[in-house]
Amino acid sequence: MTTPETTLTAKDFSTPNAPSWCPGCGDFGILTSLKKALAEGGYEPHNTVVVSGIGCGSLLPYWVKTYGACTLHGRAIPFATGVKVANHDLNIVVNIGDGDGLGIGMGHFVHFFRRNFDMTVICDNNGVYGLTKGQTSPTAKKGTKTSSTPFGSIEDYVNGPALALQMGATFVARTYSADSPGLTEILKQAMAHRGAAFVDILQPCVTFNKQETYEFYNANIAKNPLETPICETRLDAINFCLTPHEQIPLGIIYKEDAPTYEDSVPQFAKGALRHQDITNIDASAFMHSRS
Amino acid sequence: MTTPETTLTAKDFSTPNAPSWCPGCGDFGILTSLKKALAEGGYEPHNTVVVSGIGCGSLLPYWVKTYGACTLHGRAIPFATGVKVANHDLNIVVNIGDGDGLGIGMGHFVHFFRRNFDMTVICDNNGVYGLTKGQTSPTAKKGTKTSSTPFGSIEDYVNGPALALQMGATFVARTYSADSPGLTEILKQAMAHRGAAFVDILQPCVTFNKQETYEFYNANIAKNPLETPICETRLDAINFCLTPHEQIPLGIIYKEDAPTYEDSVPQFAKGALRHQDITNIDASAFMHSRS
Amino acid sequence: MDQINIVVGGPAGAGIESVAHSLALAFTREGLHAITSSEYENVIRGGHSFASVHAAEKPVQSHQLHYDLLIAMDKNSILLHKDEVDVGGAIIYDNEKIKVDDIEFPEGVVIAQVPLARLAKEAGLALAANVVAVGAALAILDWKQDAMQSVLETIFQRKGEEVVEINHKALAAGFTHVKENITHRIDKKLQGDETKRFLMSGNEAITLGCIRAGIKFLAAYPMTPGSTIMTTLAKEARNYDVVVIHAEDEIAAVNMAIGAGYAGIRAATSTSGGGMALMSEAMSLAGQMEVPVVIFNAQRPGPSTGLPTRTGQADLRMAMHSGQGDFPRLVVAVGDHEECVHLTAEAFNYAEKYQIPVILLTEKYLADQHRSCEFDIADNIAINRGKRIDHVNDPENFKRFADSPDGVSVRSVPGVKGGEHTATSYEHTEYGKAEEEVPGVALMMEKRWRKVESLTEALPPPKTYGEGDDIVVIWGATKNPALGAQQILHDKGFDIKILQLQYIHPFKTEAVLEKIAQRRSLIFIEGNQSGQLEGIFAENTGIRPDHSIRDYYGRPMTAEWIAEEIEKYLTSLT
Amino acid sequence: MDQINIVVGGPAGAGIESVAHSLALAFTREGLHAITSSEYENVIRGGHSFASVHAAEKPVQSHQLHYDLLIAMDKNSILLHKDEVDVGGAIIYDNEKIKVDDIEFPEGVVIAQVPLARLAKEAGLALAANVVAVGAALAILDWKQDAMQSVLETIFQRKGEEVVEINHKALAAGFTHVKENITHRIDKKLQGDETKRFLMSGNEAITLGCIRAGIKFLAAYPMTPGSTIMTTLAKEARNYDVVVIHAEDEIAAVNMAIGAGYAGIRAATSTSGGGMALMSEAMSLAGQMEVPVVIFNAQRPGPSTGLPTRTGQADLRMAMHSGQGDFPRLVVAVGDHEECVHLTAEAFNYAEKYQIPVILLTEKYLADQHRSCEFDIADNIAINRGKRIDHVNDPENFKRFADSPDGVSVRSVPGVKGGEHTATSYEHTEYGKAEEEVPGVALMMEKRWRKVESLTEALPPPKTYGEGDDIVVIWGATKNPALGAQQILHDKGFDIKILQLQYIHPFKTEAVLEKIAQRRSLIFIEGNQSGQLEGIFAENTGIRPDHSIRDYYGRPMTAEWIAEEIEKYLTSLT
Ligand SMILES: Cc1ncc(C[n+]2csc(CCOP(=O)(O)OP(=O)(O)O)c2C)c(N)n1
Ligand SMILES: Cc1ncc(C[n+]2csc(CCOP(=O)(O)OP(=O)(O)O)c2C)c(N)n1
Ligand code: SF4
Ligand code: SF4
Ligand SMILES: [Mg+2]
Ligand SMILES: [Mg+2]
Repeated sequence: MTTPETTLTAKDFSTPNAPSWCPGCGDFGILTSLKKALAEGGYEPHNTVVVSGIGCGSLLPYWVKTYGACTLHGRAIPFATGVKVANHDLNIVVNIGDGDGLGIGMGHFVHFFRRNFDMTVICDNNGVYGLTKGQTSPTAKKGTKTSSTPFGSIEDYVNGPALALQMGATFVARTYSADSPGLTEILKQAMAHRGAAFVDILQPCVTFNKQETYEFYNANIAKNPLETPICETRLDAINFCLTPHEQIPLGIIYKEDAPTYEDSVPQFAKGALRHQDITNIDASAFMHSRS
Repeated sequence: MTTPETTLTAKDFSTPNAPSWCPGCGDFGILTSLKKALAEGGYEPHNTVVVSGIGCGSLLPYWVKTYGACTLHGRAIPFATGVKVANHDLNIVVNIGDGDGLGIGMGHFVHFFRRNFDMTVICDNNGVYGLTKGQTSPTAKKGTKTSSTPFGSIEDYVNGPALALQMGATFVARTYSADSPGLTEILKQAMAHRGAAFVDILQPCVTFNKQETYEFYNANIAKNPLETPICETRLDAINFCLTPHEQIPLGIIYKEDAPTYEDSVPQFAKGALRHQDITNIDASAFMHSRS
Repeated sequence: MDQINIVVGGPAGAGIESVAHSLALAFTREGLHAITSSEYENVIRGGHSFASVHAAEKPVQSHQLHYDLLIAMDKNSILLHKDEVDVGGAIIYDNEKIKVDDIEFPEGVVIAQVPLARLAKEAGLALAANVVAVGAALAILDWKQDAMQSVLETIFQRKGEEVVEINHKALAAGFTHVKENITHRIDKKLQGDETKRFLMSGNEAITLGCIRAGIKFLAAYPMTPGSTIMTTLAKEARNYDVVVIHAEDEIAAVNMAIGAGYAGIRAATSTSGGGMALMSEAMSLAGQMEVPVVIFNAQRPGPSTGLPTRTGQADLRMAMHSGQGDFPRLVVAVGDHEECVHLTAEAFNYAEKYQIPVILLTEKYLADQHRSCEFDIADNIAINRGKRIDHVNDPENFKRFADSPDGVSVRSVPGVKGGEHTATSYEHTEYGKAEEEVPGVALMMEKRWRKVESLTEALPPPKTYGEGDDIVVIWGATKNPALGAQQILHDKGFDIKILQLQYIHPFKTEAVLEKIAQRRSLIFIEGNQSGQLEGIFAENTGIRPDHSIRDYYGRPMTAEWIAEEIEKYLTSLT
Repeated sequence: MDQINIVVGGPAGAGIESVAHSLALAFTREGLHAITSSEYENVIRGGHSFASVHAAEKPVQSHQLHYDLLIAMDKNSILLHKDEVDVGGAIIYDNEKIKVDDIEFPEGVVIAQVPLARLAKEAGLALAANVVAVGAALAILDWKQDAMQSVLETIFQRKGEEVVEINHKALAAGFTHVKENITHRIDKKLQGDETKRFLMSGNEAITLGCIRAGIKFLAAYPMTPGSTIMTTLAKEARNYDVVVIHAEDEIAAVNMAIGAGYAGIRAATSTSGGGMALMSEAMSLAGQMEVPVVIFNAQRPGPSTGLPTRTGQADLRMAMHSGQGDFPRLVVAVGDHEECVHLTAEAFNYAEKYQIPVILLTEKYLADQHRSCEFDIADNIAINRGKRIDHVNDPENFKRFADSPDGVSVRSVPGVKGGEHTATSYEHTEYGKAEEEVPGVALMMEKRWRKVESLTEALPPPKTYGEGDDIVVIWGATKNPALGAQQILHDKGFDIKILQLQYIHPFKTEAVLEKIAQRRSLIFIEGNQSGQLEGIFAENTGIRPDHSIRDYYGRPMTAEWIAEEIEKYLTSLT
């Protein structure tokens, strides 16, 4: 990352258009904190890429003045992986929805953390498919009644942080869209972390989720200090995530220094691939080895 | 399950054609044990369906004289789910490969265990993509060199049993294709289990996997008694799977009685959907409710 | 024919569609024929959406973009729709909320100021401003409140007496306010008949078709505008013993449906273009395995995510060619509600008779459009399950994929004793075992291809409407607007013949050629950019159109626009 | 032209393909032109596979199914191929392993009994029976051992001197055995020239094209016969600073490639039909987002898993129509090794110049076929990266998707200051923000469509070979067999003109019409059942073929067969 010439503020990451989310939507908080974290983290618009899938939360790139991509439902992670390969100097934030990233995108989610690319995945976790009008998402608790499961869902819910941990994520946190300072700080740490980070963001959908409301979260969350991770080992962290808690614990659950994917690929050592000259590549060795 | 009129033997589950696997392939052991388990478990050919994806191991249905389907690479689980919905009286065995089920099919694998359909998923786990000539599979250890990762794989391997457990599998076991009695017994128990069972089968690929050979396994496995599961709680079981062991533990890792998907859907209570008469369905209530 | 045309506009979340729906239901209950049409943006709240209701004594052909009455729930709606109000019409808006000083209203239109928000609050529910507006609308139309009162009861009864009461009050408040303060009336003198009808959307009609066809399983993943097939059927699941699974993705959904089809029940999946793209590989599986499956695609404009809440017709070629290799499949496109019911039922029949995947294309316009329907709409549906057996005589020699003159083999499903076999995605023998040798491959390739021939033979010829030397070829929901245009053109002295292709692939070339044998010109109307049907037509007949009319901006075509476009062309000919 | 034709048959795992490959390489080193062709089953060991080598003093057009020499590694191979041996030819087999009492050998063919297994064991490696056979073959051909010895060195050097030694011994054992025991010789009197050449397969040629085009990233998932593009490039990754990721599935692979394309490097994915089916949705994404990406599909016969190890041409329509909605894309089909290199490089150029997905179709026959190539094969490749900028002058007004006469906009990629924008799968404005209104939608739809026009304009006209009034239209790897057929027919007094379509979609109608303006008959040869190119041709030109030749059984067509088929038809005309 190059250091910006001047100090930027959240405003420098704003676009003129106003977000189209429902008034009160938790996504506003995520947008605000992300812009703040980008500014405070010293990132620059042109060296940052926000990649999303499709969903309410996934509209976010429209309103961050960086490079951005609203890709396909469930495919933000592989798309962003390609961006990273092209230019591993970029700060890449992948914004997935709970339906997007943990429903249709589950295969990519799981395999992504096995690689430990230096990227930050944040999940707008609202328990519903917001943009398609409120069907049951994979993080919705068993028994949830929505238009797609009018008699109550029969599936157990997906625990994103526990799953990311099991697959090898090297930074895992859970936070809450309305906890602006906590969210901002966690996003900063996640982006600063070298390796694959996962941030699960509890995000009230005021329109379709009548269970996990602001009131509910305000009464049922427990914030942990952000100086050190809650757990010291990966196994502890998995246990922590899978153990029921009185209050939903927020904070940095686990963090680990480990070689990134980029570290293991010498091709990256010469600098971003996108800067390489390709005008006249000499392939004679390829041919000679076959003669 | 209806009880068979006469007692069947493994032979009754054999087809005339000989399997086309490489001589010595671990898949032979799986085929033999499966036929034995079907016979000893009292299943009948016409009430059993073996559904596979695409891969070496996935050719298995050709050589079991039951109903069978060689579907698409990675899609055995959803296909089999449809079979179950159509006729939940059937005994359904889903045969996935490690590339098939845990690579391309990962999303289905994860979501399947959230539902707890009464089906048995067995994985021919050979650490390679056999049928496409030996590329690195998701269960291959980091650093594995094959034609697709000639400089060593950079991804952490996938731990199938731990993952199935985390997603809610109600029966999880690991066994070895060359341990015929153990494999047969586990398959019997898995099929008898009411709920979603996962059996990870260590299966030597004699052609492409030069690490995890018969010699290697014979020297590095530790069999546990099959009378009771190794772990008593799901969390213990996850920890057990994720903790490194001197020897690879084989046995039934965890087992739990829980309501199946079918139990929660009253539509199934009247018997297999496929037996319902559909010749003249009266839809007037649908129309009247809109008048 | 006299017709009431009402449009209501406002932000998403303001109950725009429910106003249109409740008005349409009220008109239906009064014995009129109503349709709705709606436009909304890809936002859950805010933005601009609008919906219209069109009611008459006879079935309404298609929506139009000019109205007797505009109910404006925000200022934007006044600005966007005021010029669409016909002379003699009226605009209802909340004069206490919206400042209109800077708005130039069209002449000859009455401005009906109704304090919607205040009256709603006074009735006891601020959210009921839209109900107040409905009351006002009824009064301006010189209509009675009765039917609407009963509609409100239907809608709100599950929320309790009190809520019904409040809504009745809100309705009455709007009604009375107009009666007392506004003298202008729009008098359309419509008289309903005694026939009882019901109101349903195109996707509900498809769901009805599914139910009547004996569907037992729908696996789907939400995707606008296809989702309402899943959600409608999910609600009915226990009434009709259907299992509905909201799958983890479209690939799972279609493979679940195929598994169920293999195991002997009627199964389907519903989606839109992007979801169907993901089903590509599985279509080929169903083709190779000879498993019946029905795939509903409610089209919206692409490419890619495109315009998720708009209408279009650009997935036809994808429906025909998704999936590797050549295999038999059927692509059907529905034109109206009645076709939604019947062609859906037929889709299941063809799927089972020919053991093939059937793709049924609808489109957002029709999917969301509500229409008054007759109770006999789902009559005359025959179930044909094809060559199924429940008993196998000679198990040793049972050939699941036996060669046969029509390419269709007798089918056993799990549970049937002696019918055990492997269904496989590989090329196979008649028994279902792996086959790689040329004669065996040829046998199966040609057997399957014979299904294309027998299916083509069996398909009904294309539909035509009216007579004329200028033939207009259409597909899908362009049907009603085109029929409307035909009438308009007739009134102007132009007689066109409309050729509607319902069963598009395989293409019934001879039958089509017969229908167009006598012609002066051939005109194609399509909701896509590349002229997909034109290409298919040319591919099969060698005939290219004389004139192409295409609209690919995401909005449904109106009868007026089509008539105008055709008239322009026909005039240029003479 | 004199030509050596050798076939080796046996079970998978017996080193069939390496025999063919090493012979071809030896002939190449001796200055001859060689090609190989191979057929294997969908098993890793066992079954029946065979491979042939064809060598001559001039480039060999195509493989043939009759040989001078059969090397039979098992009995089955004798049975299957003995009648394909020409009079004067020979059959080498292991007389100590195979009982041939019940075999009726063809007349005029020499039976060369060589104890392959024993000699191999004596040489020190039971596995080297195939090397013994090669030695025997060389002796019968009256050839020297030198080149083959050097080939064995090349192959086995990384296993150490000792292994090389053993192989040399095995080779000599076979050679000597024939010299001492068998008198018959096949004398083809071929003399190589002094030019140094190298041997590569079609997929290696594509990989070479990728490298020369400056590929930086290949994300792929294994699928026969596409996998060897990935594995070949993976091996070269560190030599050419390319990243190769074996992705979790094809959907990930193509989306990774698109992400990389968006971020400014040349990226691709390789697969076969089933994998490409899964990429359907992403193709539409690239179309809408205007991101360059190249997709290689090495075709094999479907439908579905079909015949995974055989050849076919049935994914053309899928390549053209996968993905929802209408969007610009380019579909290219390669005909030979040289085209594999050059059209691959062009694929990257077109992808970047027009900011579109490009699908390059090859097929198993060509993908696996090795051919002696000249070292200048990858010369004359120009890199054109299209409208890229590294500096934005007016960041406030930077329109990533600016309208333009050719439909192509100036492109910035992450890292370029002032070029920040959102690339989106939704319909959008010139800036990349969401757009739903009709004028904005029209602007972008039409801008993108203009790329179809400018691209069509820019594409080269189709290729023709020879002159004649009977025009034979082909695509893909039918090229060489068709050229071979042309020669055969010429020798029989029939002159045909071959029209090869490399760039198939968009279709360059005018240019094609020009090439076929003067004709007696139009004949199509295709490796699929439905006549996909025929349909495309008719769709665009309104012209349907006079005669269709189709082979969809999974085996490559030979020049002989094509010539025969065409001759039959032409004879019927007169
Ligand atoms: C392949 C595909 N399937 C379905 C859809 C329709 N779709 C759009 S957004 C969405 C769900 C969004 O849910 P989530 O990811 O939780 O995001 P949210 O809207 O709740 O923020 C779906 C199913 C799509 N765009 N593409
Ligand atoms: C969509 C798709 N992609 C790729 C393939 C090619 N393919 C066939 S088998 C296979 C891998 C098999 O590996 P695994 O599942 O581990 O089974 P094994 O052969 O090792 O038993 C692949 C990639 C395919 N058939 N379909
Ligand atoms: S529907 Fe829910 S998630 Fe979507 S914008 Fe509205 S409140 Fe937010
Ligand atoms: S390649 Fe490996 S997995 Fe496949 S059949 Fe051979 S030994 Fe078995
Ligand atoms: Mg969500
Ligand atoms: Mg494997």
